This record gives sequence, C-alpha cells and structure tokens, in this order.
Amino acid sequence: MFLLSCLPILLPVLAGAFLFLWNPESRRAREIYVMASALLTTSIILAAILTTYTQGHDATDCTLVRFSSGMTLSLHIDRASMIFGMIIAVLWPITTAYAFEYMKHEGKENKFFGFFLMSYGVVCGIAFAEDFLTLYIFYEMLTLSTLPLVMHSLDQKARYAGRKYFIYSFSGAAAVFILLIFLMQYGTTLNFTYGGVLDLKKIVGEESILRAVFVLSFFGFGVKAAVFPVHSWLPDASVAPTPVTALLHAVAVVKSGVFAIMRLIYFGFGTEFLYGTSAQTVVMAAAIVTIVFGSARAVRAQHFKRRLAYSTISNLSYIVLGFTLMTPAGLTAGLVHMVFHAVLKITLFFCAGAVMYKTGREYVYEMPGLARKMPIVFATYTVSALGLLGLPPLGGFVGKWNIATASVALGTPMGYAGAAALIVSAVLTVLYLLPVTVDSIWSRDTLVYDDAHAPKDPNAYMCVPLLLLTAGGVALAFVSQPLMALLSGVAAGM
Amino acid sequence: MLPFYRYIPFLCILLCLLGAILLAAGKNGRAAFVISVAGALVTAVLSGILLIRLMQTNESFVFVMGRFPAPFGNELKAGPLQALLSTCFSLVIALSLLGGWSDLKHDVKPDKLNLYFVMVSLTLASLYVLTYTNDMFTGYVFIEISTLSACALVMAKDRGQTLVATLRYLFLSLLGSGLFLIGIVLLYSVTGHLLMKQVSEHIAALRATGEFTLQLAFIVGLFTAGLGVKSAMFPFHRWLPDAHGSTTTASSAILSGTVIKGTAILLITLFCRVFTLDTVDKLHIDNVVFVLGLMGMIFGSVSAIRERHSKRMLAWSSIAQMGYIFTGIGLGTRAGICAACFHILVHATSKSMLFCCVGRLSAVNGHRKMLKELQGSARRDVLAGVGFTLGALSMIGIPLLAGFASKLYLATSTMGSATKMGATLIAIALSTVLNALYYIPAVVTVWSTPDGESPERAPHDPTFVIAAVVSIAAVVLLGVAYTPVMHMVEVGFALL
Amino acid sequence: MLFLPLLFPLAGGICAFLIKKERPRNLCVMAALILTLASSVALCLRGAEPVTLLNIGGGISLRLGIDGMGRFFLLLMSAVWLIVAPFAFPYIKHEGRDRQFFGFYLLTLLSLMGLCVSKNAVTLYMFYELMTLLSIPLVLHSGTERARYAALKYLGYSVAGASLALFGLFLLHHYGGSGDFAAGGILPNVGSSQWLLVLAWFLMTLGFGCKAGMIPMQAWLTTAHPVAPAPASAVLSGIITKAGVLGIIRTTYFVFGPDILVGTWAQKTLMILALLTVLSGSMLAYKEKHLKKRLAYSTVSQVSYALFGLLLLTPTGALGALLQVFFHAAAKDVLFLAAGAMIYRTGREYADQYRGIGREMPVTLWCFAIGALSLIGIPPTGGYFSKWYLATSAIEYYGALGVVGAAVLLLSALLTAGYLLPIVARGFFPGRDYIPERREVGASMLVPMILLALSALIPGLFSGLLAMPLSLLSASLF
Amino acid sequence: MMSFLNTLVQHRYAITATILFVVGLMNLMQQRYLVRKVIGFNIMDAAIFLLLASRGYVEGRMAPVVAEGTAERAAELYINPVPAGLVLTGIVVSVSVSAFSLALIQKIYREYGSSDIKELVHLVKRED
Repeated sequence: MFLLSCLPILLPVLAGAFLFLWNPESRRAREIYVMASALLTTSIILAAILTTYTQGHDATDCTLVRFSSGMTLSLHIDRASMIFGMIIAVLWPITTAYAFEYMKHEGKENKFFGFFLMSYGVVCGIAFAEDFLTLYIFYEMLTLSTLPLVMHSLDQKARYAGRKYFIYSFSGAAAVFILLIFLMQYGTTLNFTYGGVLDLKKIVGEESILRAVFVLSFFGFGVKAAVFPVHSWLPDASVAPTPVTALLHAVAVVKSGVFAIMRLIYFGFGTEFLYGTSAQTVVMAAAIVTIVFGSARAVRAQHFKRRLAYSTISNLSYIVLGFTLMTPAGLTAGLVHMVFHAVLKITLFFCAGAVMYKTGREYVYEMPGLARKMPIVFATYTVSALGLLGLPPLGGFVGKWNIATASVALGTPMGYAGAAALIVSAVLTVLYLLPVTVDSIWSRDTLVYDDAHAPKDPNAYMCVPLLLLTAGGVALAFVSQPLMALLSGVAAGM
Repeated sequence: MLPFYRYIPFLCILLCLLGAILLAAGKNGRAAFVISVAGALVTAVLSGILLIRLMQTNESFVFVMGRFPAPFGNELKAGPLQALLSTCFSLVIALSLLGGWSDLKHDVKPDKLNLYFVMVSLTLASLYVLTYTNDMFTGYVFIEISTLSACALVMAKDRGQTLVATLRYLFLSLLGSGLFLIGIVLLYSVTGHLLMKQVSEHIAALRATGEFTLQLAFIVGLFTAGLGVKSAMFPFHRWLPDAHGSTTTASSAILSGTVIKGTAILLITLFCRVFTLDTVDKLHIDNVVFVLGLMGMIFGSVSAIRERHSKRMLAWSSIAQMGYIFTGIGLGTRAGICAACFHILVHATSKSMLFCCVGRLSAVNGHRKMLKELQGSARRDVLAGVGFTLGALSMIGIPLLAGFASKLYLATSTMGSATKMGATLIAIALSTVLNALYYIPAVVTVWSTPDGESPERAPHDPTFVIAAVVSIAAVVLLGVAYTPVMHMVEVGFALL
Repeated sequence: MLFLPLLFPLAGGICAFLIKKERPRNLCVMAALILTLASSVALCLRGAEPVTLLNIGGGISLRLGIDGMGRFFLLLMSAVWLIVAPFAFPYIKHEGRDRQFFGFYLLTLLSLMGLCVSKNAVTLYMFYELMTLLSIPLVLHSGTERARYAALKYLGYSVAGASLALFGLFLLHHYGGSGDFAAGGILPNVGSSQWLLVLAWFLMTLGFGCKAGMIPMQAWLTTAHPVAPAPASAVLSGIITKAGVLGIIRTTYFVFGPDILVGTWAQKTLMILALLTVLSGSMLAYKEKHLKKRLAYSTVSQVSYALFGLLLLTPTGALGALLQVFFHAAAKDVLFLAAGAMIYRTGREYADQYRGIGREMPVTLWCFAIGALSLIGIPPTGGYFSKWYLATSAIEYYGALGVVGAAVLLLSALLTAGYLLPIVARGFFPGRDYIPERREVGASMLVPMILLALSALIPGLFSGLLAMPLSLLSASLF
Repeated sequence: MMSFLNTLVQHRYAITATILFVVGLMNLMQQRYLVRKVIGFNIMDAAIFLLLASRGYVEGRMAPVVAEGTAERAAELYINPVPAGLVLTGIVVSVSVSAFSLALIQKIYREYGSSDIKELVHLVKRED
C-alpha cells in the first residue's frame, strides 16, 4: 500500500525523464502519453488520499530513503497534505489539456512537458512530505524542475527572469537549510508534529535566537510564497508560458511556499512558542504589507499577466496572514483561501493566456471590445474575477471573511490592521480586475476586424478547461461549509 | 612476521614508485595508460581491504620502515581514516585518467605520454606518503616530490600558458615547502625528534611546563602557512586557477581532486596527532585557519562568478571548496575535522567528475574552453551533460547529492561555539547562493541549444563513459548513503 | 414566496437579453415588472418565514426574510421601477443598445429586491455589492470615454464604501453582528469593547453613506448620474441612493440599536457630515448650470436630509427620514424624467436654455413643477411633511446641533427653491416675443411622469395616509 | 654589552641562517627574472640547511663514523647524525627542484623569448 504515496511522486518524474529519452515525433503521441501519465498520477493521488482518509495514515506511510537514524526521506499523508494534494491533482490534468493547445505557438514542447510532468511529482512530494528534510529536498527539486519552464523561451527576458527566480529560490533554500540545522539541534524530531517539535528542555535560554531563525526561515519559504520583500521574482516570472504562470506561479509553486510556511508555523516551531511574540508581529507585518503592496502594484501594472501575478502576490499573503495568526481559526481560514484562490486565479490566468494566444495582446488597454469576439473567455474571466474580489457567496468572500474575522478575533492592533489591509486590498482588487471586463464589453472604440482575422474563442482544448474551472470555482463556493469542516481537521491535528 | 594487511600501506607506496620506474622504461603511451590505471585500481583495492580490515579490528598501527626502531627510524601510521582517504585518492586518480584519456591523447605529445603516467604514479605515491607518514621529514620530502610531479602534470599540455602557470605554481610551492622545512627544523631544535609520536610527547611536556609557547605558535604558524600554500588556502590561492585551469583534463581532475587535499590531510594529521587540537586552540591558530577558510569560501565563489573560462571557473570553485575544508579544520573540534575529512572525499569525487565532464563537453564542441562556447554541448554528449549537471548540483549542495551531506555535517559540526556557528552558517548560506550563481547558468548554457538547431550526437568515448558512470554513482551514493562513510571517518579520527 | 420578487426580475432580465424584437421585449419587461410589484405586494400582505439560502463556512449564512422596513422599501422600489419603465422604452430606443439596458435594468431591480428582503448583514452586503456591479452598466450605457470614467469612479467609490461596511462587519462578527436583523439591535450588552462597536458603526455608516452620497464620499454621484440615460439616472438618484439609506437603517437600528449609539462622538460627527452634505449639495446645485448635474447635486443634498433624520436616533426623526425617502424618491424621479423628456425633445442640456419650454411641453413642465415644489417642501406637497418632521424632531431632541440642523434644512430649502423654480418660471413665462411649437412627448413618457408627480403630491394632501403606517414603523425601531 | 656579544656568538648560526633566509626569500619574491628567483630559492635552502646542520653539531665530538668498539659509546662520542642526514636529503631535493625549474625556465624562454615574470604574465594574458 505504501506505493500509493510514493508512486505519485516517482511516476511523473520518471515519465517526464522518459519523455526526454523517447522524444516522440508526433504531437499526438506525446499528448496521449503526457495526458495518460498525468491522469494516472492524479488517480493514484486521489486513491492515496482516499485510502488514508478511510484507513488512517499507516495505510500509506512510506520511507523512501533512510540517511541516518533521525534523517529520512519519508512520506506521510495528513489532512493538510490531502487538501494540497487534491488541489494539484485536480488542476494538473486540466492545465495539461490547456497546455497542449497553448504550447503549439511556444515550441520546444517535448522539453516543456517533460519538466511539466516532473514538477507534478515534485509538488506532490511537497504535499506528502513527512518531515522538514523531505520538505527541504523537494523544495530544492521544485526550484530545479521549474527553472527550465520559466526560462522556456531562453530569450533575454526569460533568462533574466530565470536567473532572478533561482537566485531568490536558492537564497530562500539557504535560509531553510539553517532552519534545518537548528531543528536537528533543538528539536525532538524532524517529523511534522502539530503543535511543534521543539525540545522544551533544550531551548531554555535560546528562545530569542530560535525566534530569529523562525523569522529567517519564514522569509526563506516566503520566497516561494512571494512575501514582501522577497516577492519580486514572481512578476518577472510571468514571461513563462501561460500554463506555467497559471499552474506553477498561481498554484503549485507559490502554494508550496505557503504550504511550507504553514508547516513551519504549526508543525515546526508550534504556535505556543511563537504566539504573541515579536516574531509573530514581524511575520504578520510582512504579510499585511504584502497584501496592500501587491494589490497596489497590480493596479499600476498594465501587462495583463503581470497584473495577475501581482494579484497573486497579494492573495498569497491573505493566506499567509491567516497562517501567521497562529490560531486554529486562522489556519482553517488560510487553507480555505488557499483552495479558492487556486481555482480562481488559475482561471484568470487561463483567460489572459487565451487572449494572448488568439490575439497576441498582452496589455490590459488592448482589450476593448474583445468580449464581443471571445464571449466564453471573458464570461469566465468576469465570473472568476467576481469570485476573487469577494462577491458573496463566491469563493473569495469566504476566504476573506474567515481570515478577517479570525484576525479580528486576535484582538490585537495587528489583527485589526490585518482586517483593514484585506479591505484596502479588496477595493484595489476591484480596481484592477473589473476595468478589463468593462473595457472589453462596453468601450465604444471597438477595434474593427475583417471577419477573416477576427479573433474567436479558442477551441475546446482551452475552452473546456476554462468552463470546468469556472464552474468548479462557483460550485466550490456552495459547498464551502463542508469544505471548511474538512479543513478544520488540520487544525485538529489530523 | 606481521600479518599481510600491515604491509599494505608500504606496499602501495612501493608499487607506485616501482610503477613509475617501470613506466619510465616503456615507450608505449597506451600501455602506460593501462598500467597506471591498473596500478591505481590495485592500490585502491589494497587500501580498501586495509580499510575493511581496520574497521573490523577497529585499530590503527605503526609500520616501521628500515631497521631503525623509534626514535630514529622512519614510520608509517595507518588507521581507517588514512585507508579511506587513500582508497578514495586511488579511485579518483583512476577515474580521472579514464575520463581524461581522450583529451590526453589530444593534448600531450605521443612520445611524452608514458612520462606523463610516470608523473601520475609519482603523484599517487606522494599522496600515499602524505597520508600515511608518521615522520615529519618524510612528509617534507614527499611534499617536494608531489610538487615536482604536480608541476609536470600541469605542464603536460605543452603550451606557454601552462608553462608560466607551472612556474608560478612551482615557486609558490617552493616557498610553501621552504616554510614547512623551517617549521620542521625549529620543531626539531625544540623537541629533538622527527617522529610524530615522540614530538607530540615532547610538546605535551612543554605545554605542561608552559615554555616555548611563542616558538610553538611560530612553528604551527609555519606549518599552516606552508601547507596552506600547497593546498590553496585563501591568501595563497592565486596560483591555482591558472595551474588547474589551463592544463589538460586529467591533470586538472587529479590536481583539484587529490593533490591539494594531500597537504590538507597532512595538516590535519599534524594538528591532531602532533600538536593535539587543544594546543592548536590555545595558540589560536585554529581561529586563523577558520577565518581564512570562510574568506576562501566566499572569495573563491565570487571570483568564479566573474570567470568566463569553463575550467578556470571550476578551479576557482575548488578554492571555495578548500575553504569549506579549512573552515572545518579551523573549527578545531572533532566534529569539524570529521566534516573536513568527509568534504575531502566529497570534493575529490565531485570535482574530478566535473573536470572530466567539462573536458568532454569542450572536446565535443571542438575543444573550445570558454563557457559560452560550450552551448549545446550537453546535447552532443548527454552523459557528460548529466555528469556536469549532477556535479554542479552537488557543489551547490542539492539534497541527495554528496555536496549536501558534507554541507549538512559542516553546519551541524559548528553547533556549540556561538560565534563560529553564526559565521559558518551565514557563510555556507551565502556560498550556496554564490555557487548557484555560477553553476546554474553554466548548466543552462551547456543544455541550451543555440537557436533551435538540434546538434548531432558525438561518437562515444568508452573510457569516459566508464569514468562518468562510476563517478556519478559515487556522488549519488555519497549523497544518499553517507552515514557509513561518516562512521568510518569518525572511527578513523578517533584512531588518528 | 420570498423568492418571487427576486425571480421575476431575473427571468425578465434574461428574457430582455435574449429577445431581439422590440415589442415582445418591452411586453416581457413590463410583465416582469408588474409581476414583481404584484408579488412584492403579496409578500407584504402575506409575510413569510425567514429562509436560509446557503450556509457559508465561518458561522455565517445567507438568509432572506421580510419585516416592516423591508415591506416599505420593497413596495417603494418595485413601484418606482415599474412606473419608470414605460418612460424608458422610447427614450432608450433612441439611445440604442436597448437589450443590454433593460436586461441590467431588471437585474438591478433583482438586487434591490434582495436588499429589501435580506435578513442579515452579510446578505445585505452581498446584494449591496451585486447592486453596484449590476447598476454600473446603466451608467456605462453610452460607452463613451466620459461614461467609462464615470462608471469606474462610481465603481471605486461604491466598492470602497461597501468595503468599509464590510470592515465594520468584520469587527462586529465577533460580537454576533452577523446574526439576523431585529429592531432595536442584536448586539448583546458589550461593556468594554463599546469604543470598537461605535467605530464599526461609524465606518459602516460612512460606507453605506457613500451610496447615499454623503460627504466625504459623494463625489462619484454627480459624475455618474448625469452621464446615465435619463431613466437610469432617475432610478439611480431616486432609488439606488435609497439603498444606501436602507443600509444605514439596517445597521443603525437593526444591528447596533440606538441605545449604544445615542450621544456618542460618532453620532455627532456623522450628523455634522450629513448637514454639511445638505448644505454643500444645495449650494453646488445652485451654482451648477447643467440640468442633470444640478439635479444630481440636489440629490446629494436631499438624501442627506434623510440621513440626518436617521442619525437623530429619535422616532420622529426616523419618521421624517422615511417620509423624506418616499417623497424624494417620487420628486426626484419626476424631475429627472421631466428633465430627460425635455432633453430628449429639445436636446438642450443647460438650465438656462428652457425658456418657454412650458408652452411647448406643458404637461412635462407641470410635472417638473410639482416635483420641484415637493423637493423644496412647500405645503401641501409631500416634501413639506417630511421636512417638517425632520426640523421639529431636530429642535425637539437636540440642543445647539438640532437648531443648527433645522436652520441648515431651511437654508437648503431656500437654495432648492433658488435652483429649481427659475426653470419653471422661465419655462412658463418666456416673455412676449416667443413663438412656441407643440412638442410634447408621447403618452408612454407622460404617464410615468404624471404618476410620479401625483405620488409626490397626493400623500401630501392626505398626509395620514402615509404618515400613519410609517410612524408605527419608525416607532417600532426603538 | 658583553652578554649581548655572547648571545650573538652563541647563536651565530641561527642569525646567519635567518639573514640568508630573508635574503633568499626576498630574491624569490621580488626578483623579476626567473633565474634569479631560482638562485634566491637556493640561498633560502642553504640558510635552512645551515641552521639544521648547526643543530646537530656538538663541540668536540667526531663525525659518526662507527669504528670497531665505539658502537656502545656512540651516544657521547659522536655528534647527532640525524640532522646531517636530513641536510643531505634536503640538498638532494633542492638540487632536483632547481634543475627542474631551470629546465622549465629554459622551455619558457624558448616559447616567449623572455624570462621576465611580469612580461610573461602579460603575454599569457594576451593569449586567451
């Protein structure tokens, strides 16, 4: 049974590697192969999650490598892993389908899909990691496996973006490495344990330095979670092909960072060690600043994907804010927003990508009248935008509501500031999302096309994912209560 | 009559020296190649046997050469650590030769080839002696021998550049060995002995009385400086990039992989066996070494970032890696020294692999050496590309590869002294990023094809294939199953 | 039962989008509106049990229910919507893009209906946001650069306001502020954290005040209303602003309850803001030449009358406010429609261009006159009563501030007279040398104006008719 | 004054060696021309050997040539032989090193027609 938890990691990695050796000639063959392996992985992930859910952890625990007594590369599926695992398991095949169409005009598909599959496995590893060492390992792997995707086009901008990306990521990883050393020294174990792993006897007198290490490693993971001030790789990385920006830079990679932060706070140092300390103040402040900063920059950004990237930065910090509250409510709230933001933001990116793909327009002021040509794309865009800007009862609102109320419940000035930041960012969100819709529908100066070249909605490869995701996003909002019931399991240490 | 395994160290040295003579006699380069590889492998096997044996019996022994008993005679001392290191060295040299063979044929005049292998076996011999010797003066002699043979290896590629590089290398080494010699002389005049055991006894006595502290400090300083020059410790590193960067592949691999380590090992031996760590600590030499190590770590990487020449970049990175080793030594603790020893193993395997792969990559791209000229070469020889990538990642310290393990050990070994811990952790974090800064772009370059045209595969190079596969295996193995190796190192340290 | 008033507009809106032919579309729109009105009447008579639409995680749920206040607004809004619609048919026809207009026209009504029947603050917030988003297309209708600018301004301000309200809600949730509405407040006795609650109230009132065009967030109103086509601006000024008022009523009387608010700094500040708005609105209207802009300014001022009344936190004040809501709705709608009709016919947009218009379109101008009188508050029109109640209650209950308030109301009434009556006067008495030509608008435009004019007039004549129930209603708030 | 002279006399070898060593070192470091560097290195070595030899020498004893019957009284009869042995080894080493380096210099001179280190470095720089 333990295969269930390690297969979803090994399978895509090997499948991706095999793609390089095989190097299929026909696009059709590759598509079938990639899709099959993606779907297979997805089904295995879901199976694993289901097994764990029904039969308990022991069913799926597994140790891949045993370095030494205390240090292992091992997998363990707990409630949080399930959530994250489910998100990626659902989104990956959809994105793959979208990518088939999109990558036609980007080229080098073989390389792309190879690394795309690999990163699937790696993200899975992050989701299922049992201890900090495993997490760290996959965290590094993630950087490496996604770097080629960011640098895909290998032109000047891509190289620059990639360079920035890996410098930031490696700096983050280096900080995490220091964390690892300290946990080995002051922790009882490296395994995630809800409530923290610190050895209370050892840390006497060392609290301050440990808190410093916490902050350091927070920003270390914060690189991937794009927390201010280590965020700036993300907007630049939006030069990557849209499937990458959509899936990796809105869901997989950045959520891995957020997920790691969650592990760090609740399963590493433990809330009672951090709650109410200056360390918490610092990280909360960082999250709050990021929320406002991200939205503000998004309003100013004119490049469509860049704007969405900044919006991602801001929204990620909603989640981080939830986590940094260090209360069960905050944890649940953060996870909820994690789920919703994943679905909504990937849809938005897909829309942006579809527009770029069909019309080659990248800037928001180039949209006038397009909605009348590409109704499906812009309808889905608008719905998801409404969801993201927090129109009740859609997803964004649920997340925002829970995070804000949780942070108010903190009762500290920081808590109120957090809620206020959410409000400000909500206003800004409207201002950077809706004008696109408005222009695309209402502007008078609709550009005139000769009907031959008039842009149309893209074909099913793109539209079906769009519609699926939008429908999913709306549907999720209506089951938000059971969803939260599920998520609160994490806070219960399940 | 002693049991067989006690002869092994002596036997290995003898084998190498005889091999050298034999090869000098022959004329056929290929035969010389086969012989020396075989010889290296044989010594490796022998040392391996010794290692296993010593691990079983958990002992270290003294081998008296000649008929003079202590305090006059000339001794070797072998423990698990020495056995381990010498196994590693033999293997690395064998692999380097295999990996660099085709380049040798390209770079060295055919009639000189056999002489090249003479030098190689001399190098191996000197390495063995430096590892095993229990006698200071023998150490000095073989430092000189290793210098000469190393110089020969550098100038094997007969170009003006390499000649000048060799010369600079030679003079600096002469300075270093000169310092070392003075150290010996002074030590002798203070203690009246040359055998490490006796010397250390005297030093213990001196410390008890508290005399000669200044002299001791001076002596240890001389040793450190002298050996530091030989193994490219930070301020004395300037000779290395040219020497290692400009010569033929095999030489670079051997020099970076092994030769600069030999003297470092001798330094470790002196610190632990002769002066004992707490003396060194009292004299504050370890702090100096520590600081120099850190500076080397950073400075080497920074210079590597600025370097455009592929092999010289690797050479700079060697300086940085030696920085790791000296940092470990400079910690002046058991854990630190063990980490240093482990890193010696790691760097020996990784760096020789890197050099071989780069050599191969530049070979398939028409022997062009500049980084940007290597574009797409990894596609011409995928194995070399993979090897280079893995080596680079290991140097950066990606988990599951050798580099990560040693980084981990070095970092954990700093726990205890707050200041050194902080400094080391920061430096390691910094150098990780810096390493990434020059290795990742290099990797990207070798894999990226210039504007889409797909380069054809280069013809296979069997010897390189063997070398690459084995080294890759070694690097991964050291990264995954490092616990037993580390165990050997620790046992060996206890028995130093 | 509760869903019907939401269902009909929704269905109608969708039909309006789909049906291409004009007549059937108009028919279906009318039908939808009539059905909406009917269903809301029925709902008001029958009443209904509160229902839960959806439980959102985090201890909140979307609930619908109907109560007195809901009934009042429900009827008002659906009625006005129905009345204005016929006017819009010809008007929009010459503006173009009819399907889009009527679709959103009906959907906006849907959101308003929802606003009236929402049972707790979150639901209210939801429909409030929805209303903003759905009414934007009405502003955007022409699609010109000005319209876009106005729409985005409108959007920004409204969302900012709504978010302020939401922030208040965040603060409240902890104290049960997201529970069902109940007259007199639903907050348990909160001792120490009262400052927080008062702050929350202040923010929420400011937020909802944005829609009601209260200082400091009134700037959008005078940009957005004029650019919209006349029927749209009519309902925007007449009704949508009232949605803000409803929001404030809900928060003040149904969530916080007057008791914990009376005499707080927040109340005084807000009252001052309201008075400032009243005054500045009238002054700007007086200075403004562009007719629709002028009317928009007057809206700013007039709606703040109602806010002032509400903020007095007294039964009489509340009664005055409710009356003001009703009468201003009627009067301002008729004014906008009349203005629209005049512009529609003459194409003149500035207040001083309507010399002799009374000869050319007498009915229109009569309606305009009645609306103006009611807005000024000249007996026996309805406006008189509302302002009377407001002034008296102000003086009764509040010392200095009350007197100042009364004075301001009076002054503003004079200004109102100053900026409305001249149009009427010059319209009817252009002077001798004027050769009028008949160009009265058609019945479908006249009927709504007349109806609205009457509704601004009649209840004034028989004031009991309206005042009785409303006074009961306002009394029930305390 | 006297005592100072005494110490000078006592440590005459050491002092001479030091002076020589410094001279040699300076040559090795500062000289531009390679041959001179080699000479400097030789001077340096000579200094060291002098020092070493002086360590082993004891006033009034004879060279350790073991004759009949003197073996048992070796300890007080002979000077310490070890340093002498070391010196011999050292000389061998230094000779071979000098030879090597001279050969190298010759090669370089053939290559570049110069033995000026600065110039050489410059030339090499120009190569790549």
